[in-house]
Amino acid sequence: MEPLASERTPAHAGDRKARLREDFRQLSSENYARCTQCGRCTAGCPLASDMDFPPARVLRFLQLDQVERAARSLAIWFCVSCQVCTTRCPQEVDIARTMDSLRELARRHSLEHPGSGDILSFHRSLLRVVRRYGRLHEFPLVRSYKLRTGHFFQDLLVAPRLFFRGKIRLRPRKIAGVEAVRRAFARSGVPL
Amino acid sequence: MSRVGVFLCLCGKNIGGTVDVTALGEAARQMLGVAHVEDATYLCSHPGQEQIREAIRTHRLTAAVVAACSPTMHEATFRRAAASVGLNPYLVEMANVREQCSWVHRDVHAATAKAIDLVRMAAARVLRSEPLYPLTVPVTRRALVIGGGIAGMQAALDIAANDQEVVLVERGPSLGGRMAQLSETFPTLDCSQCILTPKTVEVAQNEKVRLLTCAEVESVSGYIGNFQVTVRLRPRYVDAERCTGCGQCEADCPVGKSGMVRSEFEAGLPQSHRSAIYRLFPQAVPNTPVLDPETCLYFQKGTCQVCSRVCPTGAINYDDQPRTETLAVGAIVVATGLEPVSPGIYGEFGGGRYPDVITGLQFERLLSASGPTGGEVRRPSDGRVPQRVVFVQCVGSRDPAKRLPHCSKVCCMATAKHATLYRHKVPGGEAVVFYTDIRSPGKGYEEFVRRAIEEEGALYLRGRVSKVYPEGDHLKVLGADTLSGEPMPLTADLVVLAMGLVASPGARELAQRLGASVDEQGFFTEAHPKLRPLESFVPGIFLAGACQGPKDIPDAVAQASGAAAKVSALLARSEFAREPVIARVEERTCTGCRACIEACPYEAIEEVEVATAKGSRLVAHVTEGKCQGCGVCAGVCRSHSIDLAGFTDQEVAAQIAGASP
Amino acid sequence: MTSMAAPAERAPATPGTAQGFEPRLVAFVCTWCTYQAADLAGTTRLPYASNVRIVRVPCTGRLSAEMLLHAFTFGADGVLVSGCHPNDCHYASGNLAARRRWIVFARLLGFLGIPQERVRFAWVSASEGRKWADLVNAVVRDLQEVGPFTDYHHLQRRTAAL
Amino acid sequence: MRTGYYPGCSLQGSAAEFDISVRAMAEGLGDELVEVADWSCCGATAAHALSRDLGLALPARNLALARQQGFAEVLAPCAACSNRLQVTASTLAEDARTRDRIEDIVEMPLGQTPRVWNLVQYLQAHGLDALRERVSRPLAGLRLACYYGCLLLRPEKRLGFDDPEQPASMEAVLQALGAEPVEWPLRNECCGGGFTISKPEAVLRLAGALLQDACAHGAQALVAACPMCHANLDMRQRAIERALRRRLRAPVYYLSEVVAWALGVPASRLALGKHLVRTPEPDALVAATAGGT
Repeated sequence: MEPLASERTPAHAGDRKARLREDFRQLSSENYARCTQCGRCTAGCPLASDMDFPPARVLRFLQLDQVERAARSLAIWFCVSCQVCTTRCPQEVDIARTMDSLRELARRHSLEHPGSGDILSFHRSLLRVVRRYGRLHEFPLVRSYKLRTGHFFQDLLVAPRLFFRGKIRLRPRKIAGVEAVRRAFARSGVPL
Repeated sequence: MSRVGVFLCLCGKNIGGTVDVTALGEAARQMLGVAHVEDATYLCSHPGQEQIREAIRTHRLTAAVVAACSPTMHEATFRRAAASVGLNPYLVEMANVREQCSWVHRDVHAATAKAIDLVRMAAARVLRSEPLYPLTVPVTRRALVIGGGIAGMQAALDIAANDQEVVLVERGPSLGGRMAQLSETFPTLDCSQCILTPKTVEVAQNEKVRLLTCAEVESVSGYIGNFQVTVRLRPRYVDAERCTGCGQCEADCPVGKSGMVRSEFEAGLPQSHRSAIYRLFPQAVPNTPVLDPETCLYFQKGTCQVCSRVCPTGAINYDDQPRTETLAVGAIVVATGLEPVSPGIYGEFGGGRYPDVITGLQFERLLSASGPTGGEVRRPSDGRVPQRVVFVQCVGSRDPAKRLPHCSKVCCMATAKHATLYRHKVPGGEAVVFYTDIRSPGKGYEEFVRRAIEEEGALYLRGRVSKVYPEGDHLKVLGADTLSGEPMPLTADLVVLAMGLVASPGARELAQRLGASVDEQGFFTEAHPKLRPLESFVPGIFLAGACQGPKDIPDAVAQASGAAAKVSALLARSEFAREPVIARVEERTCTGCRACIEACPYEAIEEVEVATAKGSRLVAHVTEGKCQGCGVCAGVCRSHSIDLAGFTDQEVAAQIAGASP
Repeated sequence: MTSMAAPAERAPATPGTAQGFEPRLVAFVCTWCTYQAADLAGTTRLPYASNVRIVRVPCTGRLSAEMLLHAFTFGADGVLVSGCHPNDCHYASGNLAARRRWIVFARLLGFLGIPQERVRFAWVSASEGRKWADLVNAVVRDLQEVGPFTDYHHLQRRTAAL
Repeated sequence: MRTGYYPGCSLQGSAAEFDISVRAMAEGLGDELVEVADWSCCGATAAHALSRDLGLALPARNLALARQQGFAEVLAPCAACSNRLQVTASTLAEDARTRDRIEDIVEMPLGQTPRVWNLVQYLQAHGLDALRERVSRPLAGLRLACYYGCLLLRPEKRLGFDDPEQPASMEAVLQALGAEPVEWPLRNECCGGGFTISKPEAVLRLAGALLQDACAHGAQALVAACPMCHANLDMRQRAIERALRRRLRAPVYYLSEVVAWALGVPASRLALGKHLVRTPEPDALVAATAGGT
């Protein structure tokens, strides 16, 4: 059980929790006290039924200052960024952005929920391809994704149809400014 | 030689906690003309006031500065205290070191420094002040009540009960307001019409009450005790004297037969329609129908005239013209009520787009025995009896994103009532309520809600709804149950939106005409949120019912009676004393340039002839009764010949000078 | 939060001290709208810059050019005039009368060598406590940019008795 | 009129037909699309999901490039791209501290950014009346379901494009083409977006519901403006049919395809054949249903 904000001990170097909180505050400037737990985000979320905690519950964790619990949830990975929650939140809390912030936090402190595997691998594969070529190419993307996840037989039926319709290029080209793109990746400090 | 006393209030910790009162006292002692300084924990308390009286006596003070809260709070208190020991109340000046210092500044040094300046400003000002004596003005012993809903009617009847004349102005064609549209009332479930109609009749029959319907306040001038109100009366096109209320015109009107026009009284339910000449409801008071030229075939197409042909008494008058009437009244009660937010601002619910998504008010009409379905709950789309009704609360309430942050107060109870009545009428039906929090303070209210849940079997789910949309001939409701933490998508036959409540249309404009102020939702601002909830900022203008904020019937009635009592107290006297803050002319220097006359918003200044060595000349002259003390005249006078008592050039100048150490 | 952005709540330093200059702001407000708004800011405990000194008048229409000049001669670095919103004037049209006068008055200011950015006109209604707090903070911040105003201090003696 | 063109990665690959039809459409409108030289990926859904800064930096680089190359307006037909570019532009505009940080990351000035258009905004800029006049093959009698999905509409505050709850801008375009847009409530709901590959079961559920709702409201085909949506509705449609045990065979046009076709662009230049669900020329569709299949 994490302490409430009021009970929190002052942060010192060794205090992992405090570092986590600090990092999160840096990533998200939302005021979670605004959330009334009305559940409208949960009600409209297309993926809520697949999540371990509904969006409103994730916000509740943040209100209770249980940042780590929120970052360890599967919910943040199943968020597809459709923005319905943010659009309909009566209290104007940017829930979708919060999910982004929590994912980034989870990555930094390697708190990713084990169930995030496929989705995270896909994001990472995609970004790795972009870092390599400057643009996204589906062939290397799918190849790298399959290698990461071992889903070798997924879409075996679709793939050839895509190919014969000229939707998959086998020989991706790099853009001229690829180096600049790579530096941007480096500076953004996103672990891939 | 003036001797100013400075009194410092700590207001418990409210001031003492942030302002270093000792340092403040030290500084005050050094100030020009200050003869005595003392402090107290609560100056406004009895001992506190006694302390002031005592000091004025023993130190022979000629003026006083009270450093405490806002003058709006206690200026009157301290001035009374001073007056009681013979010090002219207008020689008491307040320094607002609480609202405008200790409560808004956290740094002790900054707050103290500011407090010192504020006291110095007040002391400098009061040195230039002179004694003033209250003026008395005559009172017109007649009241105006704006709005013929339950609050307006109650206020009118209570004032009349004190043998005082009342003019009741209603915008619509008849009395009753929102309450007339309700089916039953919580928590007792007695029929709204049944308890309302006797009151409407009472109003109509009371000879102290003059009822003006189809009437709106066009302009207001004057001041407390002496308002001139111009009322605009829309043509009714039916002669009330001749009309017997037989209803023949209404019955034969082709527009009514065509069913083209939906009835506003039925909250625009598709099943409802009205004639072009109509009464809001059968028991309407007055019972004279009104003709609506917007929908009347004769006015639109020049043909028809059926109503005038069938009228047995020839009461129909197509040439009826709008009139205006000016009333002299001593006091005004605003009782303009509220209206539900339009469902249109929530596209995700499709209210007004999908026929079976209706508002709470529409559901009231479906439940009402006098409603379009005769009290049977049938859905607008296909007339089927809904087997599951989903009630959605907080639509247009507690929603900062839609600039509607306030709680509408009555929806929780109204929804519990709707669920209960639905279960009574459709025993097999399911009532599901999505709520944010159940707010049921009030006598028997919580018990009523519990009954709805425990005995009537309404299923209450704590969560707001994200979206409502048609699926087949049902509706899909995307809700959530935050207590189990699960999304809760439901299928429903009928969805009822508990729309939030805002001030009735035109409230803002009316407030402007009255010189009163309203908040973001258009609700009238009371003179003090706690201590003067029945009064507007404008002396002589009182507030009754939901025009001041969402209210249920008992609250509206209670506030109406309260406002009425205040009006009666005011009208009880033929004269009343008012603040002597008015403009004064120095005739010797007045050049008669007329600048003040042009500037005065109240036409309170006129030219008069004064004798001079060589004949006579024209100078400005102030009519005390009309002057409201705004001081615009003093602002424009180039020769400083007209000044405002209580806010003289000298006083203000001194106060400004006092701001610098 | 507003208070964060607010200028340091230190006692107004003597104008002219380059570092952490705390301007003196004299605010002329009408008793019906802006004074009530300032009270509301208080009752809702909205912190704001302590540099402001309020002079209450029944209506901004009451003010004359002299009063504003007077404020400058007595050490104000800036002047704020705030009344009811147009059409909400407690005295029907006093605030508009004032507004009209300021148009003329603005030119006079220039003529007297008072930079216009030192005088600010605003409309704050009784329900706008937050707006009042933000307004004061904004004006004080602007004045800190503009710096102290000393040109008129020598007039102090002469105009002392107006 | 010379407009900057940001095709985005999908249009170079799996959504090639989108690219083809957009170019054909612009030509039909007498507009010149000039590809932003050396554009890079906007990071789509992945970048902002893992890194706030990268999620802004990747679009920012392209905004800066477009600016350098003197484009005042840039068309990004892919809803995901236009969304990320617009969100980034507005974020940089209102938050100076973030802008400075991102400038350091992309090594380019971001003070001024070009106006980014999604496909519908681009057509609106041309004027729907102008469009109506150029129509040579009206889509008369064609009942189409416009699918907005998420990225065209949300976040509303940053995109400020259309009413996110009851959008109507695509319908207006189709009406200009003479078609009969059907009103269907799920047109602004999510299809599963970027989960096409990483969480297919969710896509089947969500996209399945959409296809059924559209058909239930009498649509003969859907119209989309997003390659991700198209992938979920078209590429995944067979899987959806299997999951639902129901035959849908609902063609999913790109908005640009129907516009181009109505403007008279020959079908041979539209690559409708690249869709996985057999997608006839619009008039054939009308004939087919008129024939009562």
